[in-house]
Amino acid sequence: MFEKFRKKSPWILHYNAGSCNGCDIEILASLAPKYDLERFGIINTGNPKQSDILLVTGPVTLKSRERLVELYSQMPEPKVVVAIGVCTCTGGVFRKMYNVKAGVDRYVPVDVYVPGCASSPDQIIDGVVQALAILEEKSKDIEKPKRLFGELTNNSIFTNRREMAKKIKHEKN
Amino acid sequence: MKKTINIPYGSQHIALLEPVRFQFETQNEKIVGVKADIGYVHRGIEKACTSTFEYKQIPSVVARVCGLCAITHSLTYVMAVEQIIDVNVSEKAKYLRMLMVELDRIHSHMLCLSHTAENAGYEALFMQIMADREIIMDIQEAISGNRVQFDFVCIGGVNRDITDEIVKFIIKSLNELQPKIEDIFDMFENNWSLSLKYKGIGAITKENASIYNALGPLARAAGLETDVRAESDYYPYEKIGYKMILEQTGDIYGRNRVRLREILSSIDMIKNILCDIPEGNIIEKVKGKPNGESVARLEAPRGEIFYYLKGVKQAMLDRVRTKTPTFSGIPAMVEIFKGQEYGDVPAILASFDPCMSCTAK
Amino acid sequence: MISAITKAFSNLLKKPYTCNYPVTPVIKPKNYRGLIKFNDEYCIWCDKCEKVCPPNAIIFKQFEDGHKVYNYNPYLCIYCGDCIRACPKTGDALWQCEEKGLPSISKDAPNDDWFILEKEAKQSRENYKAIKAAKKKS
Amino acid sequence: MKKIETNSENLKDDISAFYDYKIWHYITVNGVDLGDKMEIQYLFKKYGNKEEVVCYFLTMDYEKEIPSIVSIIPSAYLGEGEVVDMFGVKIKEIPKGLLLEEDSCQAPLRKAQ
Repeated sequence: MFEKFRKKSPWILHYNAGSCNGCDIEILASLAPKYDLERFGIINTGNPKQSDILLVTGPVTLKSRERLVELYSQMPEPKVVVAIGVCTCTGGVFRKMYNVKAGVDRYVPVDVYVPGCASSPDQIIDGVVQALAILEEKSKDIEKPKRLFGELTNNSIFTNRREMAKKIKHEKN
Repeated sequence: MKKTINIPYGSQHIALLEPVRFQFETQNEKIVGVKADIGYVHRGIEKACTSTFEYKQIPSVVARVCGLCAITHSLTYVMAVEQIIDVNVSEKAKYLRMLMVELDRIHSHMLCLSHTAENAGYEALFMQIMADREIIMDIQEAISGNRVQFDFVCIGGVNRDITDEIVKFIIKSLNELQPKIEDIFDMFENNWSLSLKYKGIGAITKENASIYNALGPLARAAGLETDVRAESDYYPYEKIGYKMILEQTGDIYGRNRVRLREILSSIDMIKNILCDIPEGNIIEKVKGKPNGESVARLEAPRGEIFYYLKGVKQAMLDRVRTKTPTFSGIPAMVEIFKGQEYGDVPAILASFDPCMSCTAK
Repeated sequence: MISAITKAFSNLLKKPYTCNYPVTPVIKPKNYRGLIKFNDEYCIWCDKCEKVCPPNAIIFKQFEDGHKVYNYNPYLCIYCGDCIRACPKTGDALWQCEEKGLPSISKDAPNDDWFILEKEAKQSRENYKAIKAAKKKS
Repeated sequence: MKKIETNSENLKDDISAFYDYKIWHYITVNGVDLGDKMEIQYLFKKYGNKEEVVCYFLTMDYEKEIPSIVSIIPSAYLGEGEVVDMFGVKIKEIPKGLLLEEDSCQAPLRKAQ
């Protein structure tokens, strides 16, 4: 039952990893009456443990990379990452600067890339609708009886950071 | 001695638009000490301006310092460059630049007001202001072709001309907007539950404002007369009916009032600008390479933007220094937090209208 | 109080403020800054757009016989329009259309492929120069 | 821009004699790399006046330490912190690490690098 609700009403988490605020205010504008992303049952939360879609804006700066990875690892499976704006996709104008690496996918896997500088609300809606389809696919994938098909591996999913650190240490030994 | 508790706030928080981390030291509910960590958005734009980009490319690069005051960043940079290489901009281009700056000011102030309302727990007002803000966004889109990043200014003038159609559209939209702003003004003024959350909270005195070098609406709400529009001759602001807006209270309520009155006066100014746009070229040819030092200042929505340039007769500049309003506003912000209740922090922070991507560059 | 009630009723009768975006398209004003389009029939291969682009979203790859191929990455372009202003054949060879870029999924990899291409293009330029220099000598 | 030269010994005296918070607005501290030396500038403007920006400047070697003006202008710690981070110069009682991480590029605006 919970899966059904999740599909119908995904919650989004928004993190600004060093963007120029342009994409952030466009996300706000797409939640506001004219474009109203809440028609899709979406609500903006501040809590990573309850959200399904992570909207990232900005080229990831060295200081915010740790927060980003932490937020990503705190989110429950299945999760979808949407990169909004050109500087999030590839680095944009900030690509060659010393405090920035090119794009978010150097740190977390990205599912949907939304272009635009700054991405306008209709592009954001397009991207989120795309993300919903991927979320559905992913949750179906998780529900598969993997033990039966022999697909279950040890290092598939981490629910939190501590577990990840433990496992990686274990593998090193 | 009483014990104190440290509460971190940020860098990811539902009430924050952008990453900044505050460390509040609280005694019961009262804040006694604040530490601000502002480096989350540092990208290294000053370095890139002197090593990767040529001086003609920089207007569209510095516009990406901040999306909310994009036009003021590129405009201040362009003003500084024009001083070094001796370009005289036509009157028409100056008027078009002023028009865009004032539009930007309206949309930034409205965003701040809606954010303050949301953080005081008034979601419906947030939605209402955001809906009205779309009118301004449509105007900006019609003029410059994009909603947020305009790329409207270039060295020697502006990139696009406005047509009679757009002028008519702007006047129609502004006439539509004015009663809506007056409605919102009424709401901020007379709503009892909002006044509980705004009046007397987060106040700063005029003396403290000038000791800690506050800027923009933060200073004008405390009665400190600082506004670059009145302090420079570069743009004919007096001709189009500019008045300095001052309040004496210095609290959140005063800041909101300054912003709302500035929106109304900006609307009047835009109408005056549109009435008497002079004829002329919109762009002048630019030749030569920058050599020498120059400074330029401009009033952004949050206060004074300052650029220092140094060129050494090369296509790349030697030094670009950006000073943004929030950067010099942070000491005053930290000062205001002391002695306030922890529960008021989101509303106070939103009323500063902090812009961290400006601060850290 | 009375004004609030009248407002509530009048708002009920108004049509909704929201535009139903994915179903009905948003009306864009004229001269919206969208994707950059290119036509190689009119291009004079002056490379001005490549030089002026701040994030290097336009790259010309050069082949050994001298002809160039235009590459454009909409996920790197900041839509500033500087290339259009720099182009001597604006409108024929290079122009900015009014449609926006669509979101892509991770399989397309707008990122890594482009960085490989960038290196290749740089290499191809150098190769071409070397060949030219060798021809001059001979 | 009106430029007035000073040096690291007289800096505090000059600025405390000049600066009055009721008349002058402190803009920022700025650093310029001259190639072999550093130039540190302190910029001020007058409230409600159309006069030019006033700039106090001093030249210093990279290794030398200069005094901080935080005791005169309390909000100067941000600007000085930025100069410390960006150029790797030493200012008394101003720590590193306002903007940069420990593993990122140190003193990025220094020309020698």
